[in-house]
Amino acid sequence: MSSPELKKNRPSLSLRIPQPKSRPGDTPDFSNLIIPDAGAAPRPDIAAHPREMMNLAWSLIRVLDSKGRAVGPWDPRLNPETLRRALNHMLLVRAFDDRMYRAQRQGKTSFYMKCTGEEAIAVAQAYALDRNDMCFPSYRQQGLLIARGYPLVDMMNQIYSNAQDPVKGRQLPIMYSTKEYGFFSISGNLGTQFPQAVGWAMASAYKGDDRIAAGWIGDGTTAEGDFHYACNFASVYRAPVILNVVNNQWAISSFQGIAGGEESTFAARGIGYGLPSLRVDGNDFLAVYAATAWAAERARANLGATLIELYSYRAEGHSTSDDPARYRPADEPRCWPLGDPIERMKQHLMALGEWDEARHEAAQKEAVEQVRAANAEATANGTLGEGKIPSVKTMFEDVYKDVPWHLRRQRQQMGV
Amino acid sequence: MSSPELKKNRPSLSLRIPQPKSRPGDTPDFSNLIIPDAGAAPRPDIAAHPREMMNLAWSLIRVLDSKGRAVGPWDPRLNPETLRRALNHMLLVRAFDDRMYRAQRQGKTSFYMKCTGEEAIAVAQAYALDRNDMCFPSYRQQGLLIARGYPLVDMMNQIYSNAQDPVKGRQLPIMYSTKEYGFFSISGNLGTQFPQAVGWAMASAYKGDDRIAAGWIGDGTTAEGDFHYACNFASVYRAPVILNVVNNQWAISSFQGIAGGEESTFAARGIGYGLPSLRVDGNDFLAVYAATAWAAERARANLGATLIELYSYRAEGHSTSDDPARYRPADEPRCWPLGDPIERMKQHLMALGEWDEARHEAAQKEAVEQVRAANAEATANGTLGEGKIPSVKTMFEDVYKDVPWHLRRQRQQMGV
Amino acid sequence: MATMTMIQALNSALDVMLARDENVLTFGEDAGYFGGVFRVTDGLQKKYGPTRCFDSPISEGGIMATAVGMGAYGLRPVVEIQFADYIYPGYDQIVSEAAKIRYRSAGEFTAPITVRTPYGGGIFGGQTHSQSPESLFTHIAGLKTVIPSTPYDAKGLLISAIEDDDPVIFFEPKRIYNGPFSGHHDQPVQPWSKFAEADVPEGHYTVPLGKAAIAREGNDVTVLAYGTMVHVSKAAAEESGIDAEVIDLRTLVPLDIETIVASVEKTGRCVIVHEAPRTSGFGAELAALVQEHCFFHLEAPIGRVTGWDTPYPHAFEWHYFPGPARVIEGLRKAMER
Amino acid sequence: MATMTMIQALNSALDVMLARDENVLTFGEDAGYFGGVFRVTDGLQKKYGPTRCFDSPISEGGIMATAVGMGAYGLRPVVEIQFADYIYPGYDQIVSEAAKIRYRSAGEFTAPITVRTPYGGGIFGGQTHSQSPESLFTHIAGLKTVIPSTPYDAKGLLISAIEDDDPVIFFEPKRIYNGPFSGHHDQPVQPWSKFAEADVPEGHYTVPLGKAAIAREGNDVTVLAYGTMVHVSKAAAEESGIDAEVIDLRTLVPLDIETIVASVEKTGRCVIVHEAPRTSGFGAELAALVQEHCFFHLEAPIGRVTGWDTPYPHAFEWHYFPGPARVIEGLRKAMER
Ligand SMILES: Cc1ncc(C[n+]2csc(CCOP(=O)(O)OP(=O)(O)O)c2C)c(N)n1
Ligand SMILES: Cc1ncc(C[n+]2csc(CCOP(=O)(O)OP(=O)(O)O)c2C)c(N)n1
Ligand SMILES: [Mg+2]
Ligand SMILES: [Mg+2]
Repeated sequence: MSSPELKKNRPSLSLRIPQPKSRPGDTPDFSNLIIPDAGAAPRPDIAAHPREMMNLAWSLIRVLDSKGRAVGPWDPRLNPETLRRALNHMLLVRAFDDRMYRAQRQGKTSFYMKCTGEEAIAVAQAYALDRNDMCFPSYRQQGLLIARGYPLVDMMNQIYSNAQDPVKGRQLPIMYSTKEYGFFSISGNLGTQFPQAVGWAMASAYKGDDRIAAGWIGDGTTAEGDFHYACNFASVYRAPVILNVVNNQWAISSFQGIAGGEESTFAARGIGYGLPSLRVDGNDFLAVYAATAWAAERARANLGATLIELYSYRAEGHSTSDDPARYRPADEPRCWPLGDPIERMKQHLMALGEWDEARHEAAQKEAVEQVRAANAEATANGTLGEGKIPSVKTMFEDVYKDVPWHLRRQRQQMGV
Repeated sequence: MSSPELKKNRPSLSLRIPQPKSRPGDTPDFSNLIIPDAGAAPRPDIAAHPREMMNLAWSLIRVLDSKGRAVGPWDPRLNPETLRRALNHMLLVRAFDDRMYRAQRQGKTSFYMKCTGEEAIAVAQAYALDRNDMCFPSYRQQGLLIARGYPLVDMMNQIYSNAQDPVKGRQLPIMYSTKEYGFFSISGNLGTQFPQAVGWAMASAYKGDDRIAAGWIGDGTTAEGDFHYACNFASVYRAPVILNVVNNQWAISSFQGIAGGEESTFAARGIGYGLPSLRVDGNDFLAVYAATAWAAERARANLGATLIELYSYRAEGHSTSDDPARYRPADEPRCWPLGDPIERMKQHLMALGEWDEARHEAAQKEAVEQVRAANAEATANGTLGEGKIPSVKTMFEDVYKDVPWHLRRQRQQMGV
Repeated sequence: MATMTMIQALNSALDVMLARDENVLTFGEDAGYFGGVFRVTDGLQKKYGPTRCFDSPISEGGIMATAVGMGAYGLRPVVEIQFADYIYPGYDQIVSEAAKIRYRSAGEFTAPITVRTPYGGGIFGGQTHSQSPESLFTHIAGLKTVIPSTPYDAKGLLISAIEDDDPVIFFEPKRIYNGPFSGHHDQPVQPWSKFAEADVPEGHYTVPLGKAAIAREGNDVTVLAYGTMVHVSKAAAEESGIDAEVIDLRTLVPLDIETIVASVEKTGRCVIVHEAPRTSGFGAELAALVQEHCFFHLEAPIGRVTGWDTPYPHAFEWHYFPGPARVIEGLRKAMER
Repeated sequence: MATMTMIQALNSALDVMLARDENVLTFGEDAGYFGGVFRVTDGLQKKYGPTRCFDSPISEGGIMATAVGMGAYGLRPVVEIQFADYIYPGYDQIVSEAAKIRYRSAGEFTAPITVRTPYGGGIFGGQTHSQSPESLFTHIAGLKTVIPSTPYDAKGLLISAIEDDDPVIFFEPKRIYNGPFSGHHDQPVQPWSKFAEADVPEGHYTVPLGKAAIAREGNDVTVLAYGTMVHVSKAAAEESGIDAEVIDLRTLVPLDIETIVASVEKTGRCVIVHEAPRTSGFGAELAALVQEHCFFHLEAPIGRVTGWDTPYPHAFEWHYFPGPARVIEGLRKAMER
C-alpha cells in the first residue's frame, strides 16, 4: 500500500440524534431562547450588500416591546385605522379556524388545519404586499386570503367539497386556489410551491411586469430540495420574490432541531446564496409588516430576492389528525415567550389609546358572526359529510384541456 | 376589495442572466478575483463554534506564497519525503490523464475525463485522510485512487471495458468502484454521492466505528437537491464527514455564476447549516492537505461535518466530448492566477532545496513509463474499441443478488 | 401467537429485526419519538434507543440517499416514506442509485434497504394521500416490489424484505391497516381481530418474496390483485356468485408467474384489479404477461378494473375507488363470452 | 423547404416559436450560450437574447419547478433536460405539480410546459446516457408523451407540443439525431439528408399530437414502435421478408388507438418494439390495450421485443439494444402460429 497511512486509536464515533428540550410530562423549557430587545436590530438600506446585513440572520427583528410600544428603525408607522383593520382580520382568521375545526369534528368534512398563533404572519404580509402580487403559500396562510377579502364562503365551499367548491371537490380541504386573489393552488406535496414562486417571479421580470411573488414554506419543509432550488434560482436570476420560512418550531411531531434549526437559524440558510436574510418575530405584526415591505421594495427595485424567517410557534395541533400532547408538553404553547400575535396587537392599539376591551370584545363577536353567517351559506351548498358533492362527471375534466378518448371512455364506463 | 391596496407606478422588472467576464475572442479577465495572501487566514481550534470562523468561508486558505514558501498557521509541516511522494503522485495522475485521453482519441474506448489543474485536490486529500476512510467521489478524483495505490492497470481495465474490467463492462469509462480502496462506485447521476457519504458516515458513527467519510461534488452540481440533503443531514446528525465542493469555475459550458457562485462563495453555503466552512486554494497542495486534516480531526472528535470549497480551475475540456474553446477564451486556463498545482509543489520543493529540474524531469519520465507499462498490460486484456469485452452472460448478473426467473428467461432468449 | 392488526404486525416485524440484527435501524419523518403518523414504529425508539429508530428531516431525497450510504456501509436501513404520494423527491436516489449500485459495482456495493410506505385510497386523503405508484417501481430493474394484504403476510413479508439483500419497496395498503375492506364503504369495518389472518406469531418468521397466494380458490375466472383489492375482489366473487379464483400477488417483482399461469390455464379467463390509474399501471404488465403465457387458454379478453386516469379526487373517493360493483362488472364481462 | 437533420428541425421549431410568441422561452443546462450539448438550442441565445434562451443551474428539480411557476404566470417554457436519465430529480415537480395543476385548480392554473429530453441508447452512453424512461410518464394522468422518429415529425410535433396547453414530455431519440438507424451498427450511418423525411418546411407547421403514422404498410403483422425503433422495425420487415405494417406511434399519451386497432384487425398479429426494459415498459400498456380491443382478431400472442430488465450496460450496447435480429425473431414468432 502506498503513502496514506493508517492513523489508529481514535475514540469511537457516535451518532447524535437531536432531542427537544422537553417532552410530555416535562416542564416546557425555553430558557435557552435568546430574544433580542425590540428595536435593537438595525434596518439597512435595501441596496446594501447582503454580507453587510448578515447579522440580521441571527438576530430577531422586533418592533413591539413588552409594553406594546412600537420602537426602533423597523417601526413601519402604520396609522391606527390600518392597525385596527389588521387586528380585525386576525380575529377573523382565528374565528374561521375555530369554526372549521369544529366542522371537521362534526363530520362535515374530512380534514382541517389551523394557523393559531401564526395569524400575524399571513395577515401582515398580505398588507405589506401589493394586491396583485402573487402568493405561493403553504397550507397555513389562510390569513392571506382573508386579508385580501376572498369570500369566507368560498373557502368553506372548498373545505366542504360541496357543489360550489371552486376546485370541484378535487382537493383536500384547505387546499385553496384562486387566481383572482393572487393565491396559487396549494399543493399537498410540501415545498413544491417555493421554487415555483421563483419561476413566477422570473416570468414577471422576463415580461417587464411590476408584480412580484412571495412563497411560504415551513421550518420542517426547508429540508426538501425545493427549498434549495428556490434559493439558488432566486439568487442566480435575481428574481423579484420574497422567500418566507415560517418557523413555528414544529413539523407534525418533529421539533425544529430535526430540520437543523439548532445548528443555525433558518434565516442563515440564505447567506450562502448571497440573499439578504432577515429573522423576524413572527408574532409581532409590525415587525412582519416592516420586514416584508422592505423585501418587497428591494424586489421591486430589481435588487432580487430576500429570505425571511418568521419566528413563531404552532400553538395547536398540526391538523385535525394530530394530538400534540403525545410529543410535547401540553402547556408548552402557553409558555412560548413571544406571546400571541393578536394579544400583542391588541396591547399595542390599547397603548396607542386606539382600542379598548369593549371594542375588542365587539370585534371578536363580529368576527364570529361573519364566520357563522358564511358557514350557514356554505353548509346550505352541501357538505362532504352529507355526501353533497359536485357532479361526478366533472371528475374526468381538467386532467387535460380537452378530454381525450380514454378518459371519455372511462367516464362512459362510470355511467356519467 | 379589502385593505391591501394597489401600489402603482413602479419601474418595470427585468430578468438578470449571469454572464462570465470573457467569452471566446475576449481577453481572459480575472481582474475581479480577490486573492488573499498566503498565510493570512487564521486557523481556528477544531472545537471552535462555526460562527466564530465564518469569515473563512469568504477568505482563501493558502499556504504556498508566490515564492513557493510555506507560510502561516495552516502550514502542515509535512516532511520533504512526503512532499516528494505527493509530487510523484500528482505527476502520475497527469501522465495517466494524458495517456487515457489519447486512448480515447485512438478509439480504444468511448470516453474519458481529465482532472488537469486539479491534481492537488484529490492527492492531498488522500494524504490527509486515513487509508480506511471512505470516499464518495465525483468523476474528477482519480487522484484518490492513484494516491492510495490502486493499480493503474485496473483503472485502465475499467476504462477499456475489457475482460478484466472490475465492473464487468457495465459502466462508462472512469466510473471506477473499489471497496477495498475505500472508493465508492461513481455514479453518472451528478451529486447523488454527496448525501450518500453522509449516510455512510452516519452508519460509521452508529456502529461506533472510527472511520470517517468524505464526499466530493462540483461547483455546478451544488445546485442539485443532493447538495442540500448532504449539508442538512450532516448538520442534524453531526455526521463524521468532509463535504468537498470542487469549484473549478466551470460546469461543462456554464461558468460558476450559473450555479450562484457570483452571489457568494460555495463555502458560504455551509454557514446556514451551522457547518464550519473553509475556502481553500485548491491548487496549493499544502493548503488542501491542512484544511482536510483539520476537518478530519474535527470529524473524528465527534464534532461533525465540515464543508470545504476547493477553489481551482478546470484547465482542460469537460470530457473528451467537449471543446471549451467554444465557450471560453482558449488561453483562459493559462491566465488562471492560482497557477498549476504541480508547478507550485515543484517550486516549493525546490525552494526547500529538496528538488531540482533534473529530478523533476526524471520523475515525470518515470510517471510516463509507469503509465505506459500499465497500459500495455491493460490493452493486452482487450479494449472496447476492439470489441473485446466481458462475457455477455454476466450482463444479467448483479441486477439482483440472485437472478430471478424473468432475467433467466431473457438471458436464454439472448442465447447465453 | 397473538392477534394483530396490520399495523401491529408491521411493528412486530421491525421489533423482531431490531432485536435480532444490530445492522437494522429505522428512520423517517415522525417515525422516531412519535412512532409514525400511522404508529407503525410506535415504541421502537423507547425500546431500542434514539439511534436505532429516529426522526428524519422532511426530505425524502435525503432519507433515501443516506439509506443508500448506510447500505453501502453494511447496514440494513428500513426507511419510512410517510405517504407513497411523497416518494417522488426520493425517486432519483431509488431509481438511479439503490436499484443500480449492485450492478454498477459488480456486486461490491449493495443497497439492502427496505422502503416502507403507506399507499392507496379509501381514506378520503385526496390526491396526495391516496396514490398507488407501484408501477413506477416495477419498471425499474434492481428493485423488488412487495405489497401485503393481511397482518400475517405483512409481518412475514416485511421480515423477508429486511433480510433481503436487494432494495425492496414495501407498499402498505393503509386502508386495511386496521381491518380488511370489502369496498362497501357504507358498511361497518370489521377489525382484523375477527379474522384468522390476524393470528400472527410473535417471533421471527418469513413469508417468501416472489410467491403469490391463492386468496380464494375458484374455477370460473382468475382475478389478479394485491393489497386492499384482494379483499374487494373476494367480496365481489362472493356477491356475484361468480366462482373467481383470487390470486394475491404479494410480490409484484419478481412475480410469481407460475401461480398465475396455472390459474389462468385452469379458468381460461382473467381480470386484473388495482387502484392505480389504468394506463401503464401494473395491470398492463400483468395483462401482457398473461396473454404471452396463456394465449391459447384464454376465452375472453383480459379485463382491467382500475382507478381512473385522473388524479385521485377528494370528494369522489368512492367513484374513483374500484369497489365491488366495478369488480363484479369486470367479472361479468370476462364471463360474457 | 430545407433539408434538416433532426437536430436542425428541432432547432427550427424553437426558432419559429420564439419568433412567433414572446411567451415562449427556453432554458436548461448548457442550453444558453453554448446551445446545448446536442446543439438543439444552438444560435438561439444569440438571436433572441439571453432572457429567451439561457443556461440553468444543474438542477432538474429547479428547472421543472421554475417552469411550473412560469407556466402559472402565463408563459410557455420549453426546458431541456440534458439526458432523460437525469430527469428523476425533476420527477416530483413533473408528476405532483405540472401534471396535476390544471386539475387541482379546476383549470385556473395550467402548466403549458414542454420538456425536451434526449433519450435512448445506441451511442455507447452507458447506463446513465441511454435510458428510455417513457413509461414512467405515460402512467401519469395529466401528461402527454411524444416521441418523433423523423426530422419532419420532430419539428411539427415540437411546435404542437409548445402550442399545447398541457405539459408535454418530448423525448428525442438521440441515436437518430443525425440520421436514421437500422440497428445495424456495423454499417455506415446514412445522414438524414438522403431521406425524404428530412425535407422540412422552414416556417410554422404542425404535426398533431395523438395521431400515429403508418411508417410502413403491410399485411402480415402489426409492429408498434416509436423513435429509433421505427427504423429498426422497418429494416427488420424488409430484411425478413415478413410484410409487417409498422406503426410509428409518435404520441404515446394520448394514444392513437384507432390506427392501432385498424391495423391489428387487418393483420391479426402484433409485435411491440421498444428500447426500454420490458417489465412495465410502455409495451405492456400497448399489449394490454391491443388484447382488450382486438382479442377476437388475434391469431397469436402479442410479442414484445424490448430492452432487457437490467441497467443499460456500457460494453454490451449491441446486446442490450433490440436490433434487427431480435425484431426479426419477434416477427417470426408472431407469424409461427
Ligand atoms: C413531500 C411531503 N413529505 C411529507 C409530507 C407530510 N407532511 C405534511 S405536513 C408535514 C410537516 C410540515 O412541517 P412544517 O414544514 O414545519 O410546516 P408546518 O406544518 O409547521 O406549518 C409533513 C411531514 C408532505 N405533505 N409532503
Ligand atoms: C443529474 C445530472 N444532471 C446532468 C448531468 C450532465 N452533466 C455531466 S457533468 C456536468 C457538469 C458538472 O459540473 P461540475 O459539477 O462543476 O463538475 P466538473 O465537471 O466541473 O468537475 C453535467 C451537467 C448529469 N451527469 N447528471
Ligand atoms: Mg413547522
Ligand atoms: Mg465544475
